[in-house]
Amino acid sequence: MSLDILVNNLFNPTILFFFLGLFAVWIRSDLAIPSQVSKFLSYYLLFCIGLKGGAELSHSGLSAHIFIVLAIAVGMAVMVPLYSFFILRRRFNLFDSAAIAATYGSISAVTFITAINFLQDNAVPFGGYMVAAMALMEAPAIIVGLVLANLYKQNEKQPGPEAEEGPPSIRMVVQEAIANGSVVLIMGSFVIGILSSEKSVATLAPFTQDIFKGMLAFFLLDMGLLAGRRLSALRQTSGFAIRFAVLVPLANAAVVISLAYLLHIDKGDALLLTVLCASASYIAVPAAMRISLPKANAGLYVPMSLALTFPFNIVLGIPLYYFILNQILS
Amino acid sequence: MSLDILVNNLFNPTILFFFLGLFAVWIRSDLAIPSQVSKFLSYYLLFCIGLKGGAELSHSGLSAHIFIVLAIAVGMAVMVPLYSFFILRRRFNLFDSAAIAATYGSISAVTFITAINFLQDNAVPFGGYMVAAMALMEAPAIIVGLVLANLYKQNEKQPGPEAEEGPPSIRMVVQEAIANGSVVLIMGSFVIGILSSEKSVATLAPFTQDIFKGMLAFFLLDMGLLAGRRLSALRQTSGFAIRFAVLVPLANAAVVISLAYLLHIDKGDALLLTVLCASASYIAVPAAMRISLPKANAGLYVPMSLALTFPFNIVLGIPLYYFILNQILS
Amino acid sequence: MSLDILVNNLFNPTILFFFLGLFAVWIRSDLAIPSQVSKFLSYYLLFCIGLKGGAELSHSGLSAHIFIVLAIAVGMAVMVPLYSFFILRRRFNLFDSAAIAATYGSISAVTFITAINFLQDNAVPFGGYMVAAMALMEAPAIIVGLVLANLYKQNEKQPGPEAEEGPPSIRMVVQEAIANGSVVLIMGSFVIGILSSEKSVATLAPFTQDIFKGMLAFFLLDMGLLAGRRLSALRQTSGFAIRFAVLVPLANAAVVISLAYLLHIDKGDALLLTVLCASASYIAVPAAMRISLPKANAGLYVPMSLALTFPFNIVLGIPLYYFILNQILS
Amino acid sequence: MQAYKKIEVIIPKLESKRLIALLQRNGIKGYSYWGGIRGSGDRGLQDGEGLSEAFVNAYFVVACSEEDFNRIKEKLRVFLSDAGGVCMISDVDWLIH
Amino acid sequence: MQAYKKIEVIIPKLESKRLIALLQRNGIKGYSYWGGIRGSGDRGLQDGEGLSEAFVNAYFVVACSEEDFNRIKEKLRVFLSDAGGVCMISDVDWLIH
Amino acid sequence: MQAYKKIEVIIPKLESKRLIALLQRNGIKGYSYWGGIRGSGDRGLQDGEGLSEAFVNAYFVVACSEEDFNRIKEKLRVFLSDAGGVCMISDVDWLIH
Ligand SMILES: Nc1ncnc2c1ncn2[C@@H]1O[C@H](COP(=O)(O)O)[C@@H](O)[C@H]1O
Ligand SMILES: Nc1ncnc2c1ncn2[C@@H]1O[C@H](COP(=O)(O)O)[C@@H](O)[C@H]1O
Ligand SMILES: Nc1ncnc2c1ncn2[C@@H]1O[C@H](COP(=O)(O)O)[C@@H](O)[C@H]1O
Ligand code: NA
Ligand code: NA
Ligand code: NA
Repeated sequence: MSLDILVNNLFNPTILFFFLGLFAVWIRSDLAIPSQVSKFLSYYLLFCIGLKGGAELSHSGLSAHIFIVLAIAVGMAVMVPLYSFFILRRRFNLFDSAAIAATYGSISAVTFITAINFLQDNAVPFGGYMVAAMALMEAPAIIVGLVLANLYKQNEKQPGPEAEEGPPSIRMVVQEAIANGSVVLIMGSFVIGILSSEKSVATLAPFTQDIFKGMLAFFLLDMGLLAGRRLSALRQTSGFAIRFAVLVPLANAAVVISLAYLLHIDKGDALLLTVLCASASYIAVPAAMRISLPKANAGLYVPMSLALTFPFNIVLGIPLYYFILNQILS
Repeated sequence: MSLDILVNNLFNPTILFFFLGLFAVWIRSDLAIPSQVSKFLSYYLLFCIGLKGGAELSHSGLSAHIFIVLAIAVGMAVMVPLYSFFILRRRFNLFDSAAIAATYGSISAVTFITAINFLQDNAVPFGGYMVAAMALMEAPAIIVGLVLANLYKQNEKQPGPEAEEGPPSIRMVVQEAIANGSVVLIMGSFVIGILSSEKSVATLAPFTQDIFKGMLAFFLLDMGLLAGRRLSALRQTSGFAIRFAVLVPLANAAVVISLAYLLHIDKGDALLLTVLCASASYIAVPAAMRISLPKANAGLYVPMSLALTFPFNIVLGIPLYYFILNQILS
Repeated sequence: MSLDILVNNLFNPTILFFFLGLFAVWIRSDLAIPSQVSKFLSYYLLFCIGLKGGAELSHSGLSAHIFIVLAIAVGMAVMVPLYSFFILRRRFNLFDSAAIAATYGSISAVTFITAINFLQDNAVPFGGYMVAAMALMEAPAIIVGLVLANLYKQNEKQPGPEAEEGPPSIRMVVQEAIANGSVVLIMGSFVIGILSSEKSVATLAPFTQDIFKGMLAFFLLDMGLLAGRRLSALRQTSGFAIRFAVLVPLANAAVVISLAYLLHIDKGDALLLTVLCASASYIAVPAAMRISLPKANAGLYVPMSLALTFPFNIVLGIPLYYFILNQILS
Repeated sequence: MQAYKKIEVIIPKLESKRLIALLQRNGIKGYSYWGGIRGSGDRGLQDGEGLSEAFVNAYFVVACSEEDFNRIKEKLRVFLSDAGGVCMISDVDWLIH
Repeated sequence: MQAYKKIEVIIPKLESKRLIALLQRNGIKGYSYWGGIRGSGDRGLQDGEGLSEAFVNAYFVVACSEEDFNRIKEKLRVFLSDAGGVCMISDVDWLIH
Repeated sequence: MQAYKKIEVIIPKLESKRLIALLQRNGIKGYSYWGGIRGSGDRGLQDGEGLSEAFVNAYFVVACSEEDFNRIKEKLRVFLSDAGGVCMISDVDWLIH
C-alpha cells in the first residue's frame, strides 16, 4: 500500500507538471511563466485555501484540540531555527547560518497547499484552522534567526551618526514579515470565510474549488521552472548543505509525527502539521533576509529550500509522512 | 428589512475583500495585485457583463422604455458635470473644478458591475441594454468638463508657431475617451452578445458566469488596495472635497430615483441607472484629464472618486438606493 | 450547407472577438491585453490541448494510421518551405525569402486550436495524437529555411578571429526552436496526459475544458489586436506578398486534402492536418529568424502570417477545408 | 566613435504618443523608451498605481547629432512646459558598427 | 539649460523604500525609478526570478544640483555599503521649461 | 570616487543571452539590464507587441574601467554589427562604498 500512495502521487498531473518545469530548464527551453502571472497564481491559491479554511472552521467551531495543534505549530517554528542554527554554525558563517535557520523554521505555503490537494485526492478530512497554523508559523523563525545573528555578531562596524542610513531594525523586519502579502491574503481570506454565509461562499466555489487543481498544476509547472533554475547554484555547494536540506525536514517530521501520535491528532491535521514543520520558506524569508542579513548568501539558502527541500517534500515527503501517520494513527 | 439588505451586502465576501484591501494598506502590507493582472481582471469583468447584456437584449428585444432610460442616462451625464462645476468653482481653481466635474459626470464601471452582482444575489431582473447606458455615459462628461475649462480659461499663454507641440485639441481628447479600451470592450462584447446564438453564448457560461463572482472578489481586493493607497492623499484635502464626494452622488441618486418613480422604470434598471449617476470615474476620466488638463491636481480628483465615492457606493449606496426603490416602486 | 458552416463560424463569439480586436485597432482604441496575460493565455491553451490530446491517445492507443498522418505532417513541413523559397526568390532577397519560407513551412498553434474548437462545436471527433503532429511540424521548416539561406549566401563578410561574437550557428538556432516554450509545454502536457490516470485528468476538466472557450475568445481578441496593429505594415508591401499569403496556404491545403482522400484519413484528423499545413508561424519562427537572419525584414514576414494568413484561415479557411473534406470523405 | 548628444526625457506615460510624434515630425529616426517609471517631481508623486496609467511615467532616450538636438530643443521645451517632466542632455560617444 | 549632477543608483529592489526615505529626508524632491533590473555584481547574479523579489534590482535616476549631491553623498555611501549596489555620478544639462 | 566608463547598449531582447556571454567571456563581472524597451532605428519600429519578443529591445548598462572597455570595444563592435542596435559610451564617477 505504501508504494501505491507514492506512485499515485508521482503520477498525479500536478506533480508531473512540476517535473515538466525541471525538464524544461534542463533542455534550456525558454518556457517561463510571466512573473506577474506567477504572482497572481500564488495569490489565487492562498485566496482559495484561506476562504475554504475559514468556511470550514465557522462550520466546525473551536475546540481544545485546535489550541494544542496551534501551540505545536508555534513551538516548532521557534525550536527548529534554534537547533538548526547550532548545527549550521559548524560549517557556515554567522549570516548564512542565521538565514538558513530562519528559512527552515518558517514554512512553504505551496508545499502546504500541495498537501491539502493530496488529502482531498485521498478523501481525508482536515480542519480549516490549519490555515491559521500556517500563518502563525511564518514569522517566528525570522525573529529567531535575526536575534541569533545579532547576539553572535561581533566586530561589526557600528553605524555612526548616519545611523538612519544603516541597516533596518529587527522590529521593522519582523513587522514587514508579519504584514507580508501572502500572510495577509491567506489570513484575510480565512477571516472572510468565517464571516461570510455558507451560501455566499458556495457561490464562489466554481472559482475557488472547481478550477483550483488546474491552477495548482500550472503553478507547480512554474515552481518546477524556478527550482530547476536554482538547481545549478547547488553545484558549488557543499554536501553538508544538501544533506541538511533533506535530513532536517525528516527530523522535524519525525518530531511532529511522534507528537501527533502522543496527542491523538487527527490524521489530516497531523499530515498538514508535519508538512509545515518539514517545509522551508522560499518566498517570505528570503525577502526578509535579503534586507536584514544582506551578507548572507541568497544563492545558498534559496536553492536549498526551493530546489531540494520543496521537491523532496512534494514528491516523497507527503506520501511518506502520510503512510507513517496512517499506520500509527488508528 | 432595510438593515438586512445592508448587513447582507456588508458580509458579502466580495465586499469583504474590498475591506481586506483597505486593511492591508493600513498595516503597510506589501500585498499588491500585479498591474497587468489587475488590468486583465477589469477587462474580464467588462467582457462578461457586455456579453451577458447583449445576449439578454437579443432575447428581450427593444422597447420605448429602453429609450427613456438611455435618454435619462445621457441627460444626467451632461447635467451633472455642469452643475457640479459651478458648485466646485466656489472653492477650487478652474482646472480642478473642470476635472472633478468630469469625474462625477462620468461613471465607474466597477460600481456598476458590483450593483449587477447585488441584483443577481437578490434575484432582481434587469435589462441587458443597461450596458449600453453605461457606455453612453462615459464620454459626455469629459466633453462638458473640457468645454467648461476652455470657456472660462483666460490669461492662458497662447501657443505660438510651435502650436503642434502645445496641448492636444478637445476633439482629440474626446475621440480618445470614446475609443478607450473599457468602452470598446464592453460595447464590443455587448454587440457580440447580440449577434451570437443563444447556444454559443451558453457554452461560454463557465467562463463568463460561474467564475465571475470569484474574479470580482479578487478584483475588489485590488480596488481596496488602490483605494487604501489613495486615501492618504485625502488628509491634506479640505472638508469641502470630502462632503462633495458623498453629497453629490446622493443628490444625483435622488434625482434618478425620482425620475424612476415618475416614469415607472423597473426596479433593477432603476437601481443600475441610479448607481451609474451616483458613481464617479477613476479610470477613463483621470486618463483623459491627465493629458488635457495637466494642471488639474490628479491627487485630488482620483482620491475623491476612488477612495470616497466608490466605497461609499458599494458599501452603503447600493443597498440604500435599492431599499428606497424597493419601497416606492411597487 | 456550405454557407451554413461559414456563417456559423463567422457568428461564433470566439471569431467575433477576433474582429473586435481588429475593429479596436481601426478606431485607434487603447484596448490592449497586457503582454504577460497574453503569454499566459497562450500557455493555458497549449496546456489544455496537450493534456487532452495525451489523455485521448492513452485511451485510443496507437495504430498504423497515426504514423501515416505524422509522416505527412513532417513531409509537408520540409516540402513547403523548399518550394516556397523558390517562388519567393523571384521577388524577394535571399534573407526575406528564407524567412518567409520558414514561416509558411512551420505552423500556427492558435489556428490549430481554433480548428479544434471548430471540430468540437460541430461534434466531429479527432485523434489526440494530432497534438504530436503539431509539435513535430514546428522545427523542420526553420532548419530548411536556415540551410537554404546559408547555401545561397555569397559575398557575406566572413567573421574573423572574433568568430564567437558573430552570428549563432544553425545548430544553436535549431536547438532553441525545438526547446521553445510552446513546443515544450504542449508536448509536456501531452505526455502528462498519457501518463496520468483518466480520473485525475477528469478532475482538471473545469479548468482545462469548461472555461476553455472563454479563454480562447479572450485570446482571439488579443490576436485581433495584434493582427490589426501589424496590418498597417502591409500597406507598403507588394501585391505579391499578399497573394502569396493567401494562395500558398490554399495550395498546401489542396495537397493535404488530396492525400487525405487517397489515404482515407478520418475527417477530423484530416481537417487538423490541413490547417497545420495551411497555417504559418508568427511566434516561434519570427523569434528564431530575428536572431539567425536578422537581415530579413520582420516587418514583412510577421504581418504576412499574422495579419493575412491567420485571419484567412480562422474565418474562411477552416469552414472551407471542412466543407470540402466533408464532401469527399464519406 | 563619434560624438553625439544623449537626450533623456521623463514624462507622463500618457504623453508618449505625442512625444514620439514630435520626434518623427522633426526627422529624429532613432529613439528608445520604456514605461513603468515611478517618481516624484513638481507635480507630485507618481506611484505607478491604478488602472488608468495616470500615475506612471515613461523614460525616453534619444541619441542624436548636436545639429538634430539644436533643431528640436525649442520644440521639446514647449512640449515639456505643457506635458510636465524632465529633460537631461549629456555627451556620449557612439560606437559605430 | 542648467548644469546638474545626475546620480544613478542600482540596488536590490527590496531596498527601494529605504532609498526613497533617504532622499526625502534630505530634501531631494525629484527622482525617478523603475524595477525589473537584472544583473550581476559582487553579490552574485540577480536573475529576476522568484516570487519574493529577492533576486531583482531597481534603477534610480536623480538629477540634482551639485550642492544637493554634496549633501547626500556621504549618506548614500553609508546606505550603499549596507544595501549593496552601484552608484554612478555624471554631469548633465537640464533643459529648463 | 573613481573614473569609469559607462557603456549603454540597446539590442533586440532575444540577443541578450549572447551579449551576457560576451561580457562574461571577457571578464566583465558587473552589468545590469532590463527588457521592455520599445523604439525605432535603422531596422524599423520595435513596438513591443507580439508573443515572440521579436519586436522588443533590452537595455544594458555596464560600468567598467577604461581598460576593460578597451578590451571589449572591438568585440562589441563585431557583435553589434551582426545583432543590430546602439552603443553609447560616456564618463561617470563611481561612488565607492
Ligand atoms: N530631479 C529629478 N530627477 C529625476 N527624475 C525627476 C526629477 N524631477 C522629476 N522627475 C521625474 O519626472 C516626472 C515628472 O516630473 P514633474 O513634472 O516635475 O512632476 C516625475 O514624476 C519624476 O519621475
Ligand atoms: N559594474 C556594474 N555595471 C552595471 N551594473 C552593475 C555593476 N556592478 C553591479 N551592478 C548592478 O548592481 C547590482 C548590485 O551589485 P552588487 O551589490 O555588486 O552585487 C547588480 O546585481 C547589478 O545589477
Ligand atoms: N539614435 C538612437 N537613440 C536611441 N535609441 C536608438 C537609437 N537608434 C536605435 N535605437 C534603439 O536601438 C534599437 C535597435 O536599433 P537599430 O538596429 O538601428 O534598429 C532601436 O529599436 C531603438 O530602440
Ligand atoms: Na519548517
Ligand atoms: Na456619475
Ligand atoms: Na504551414
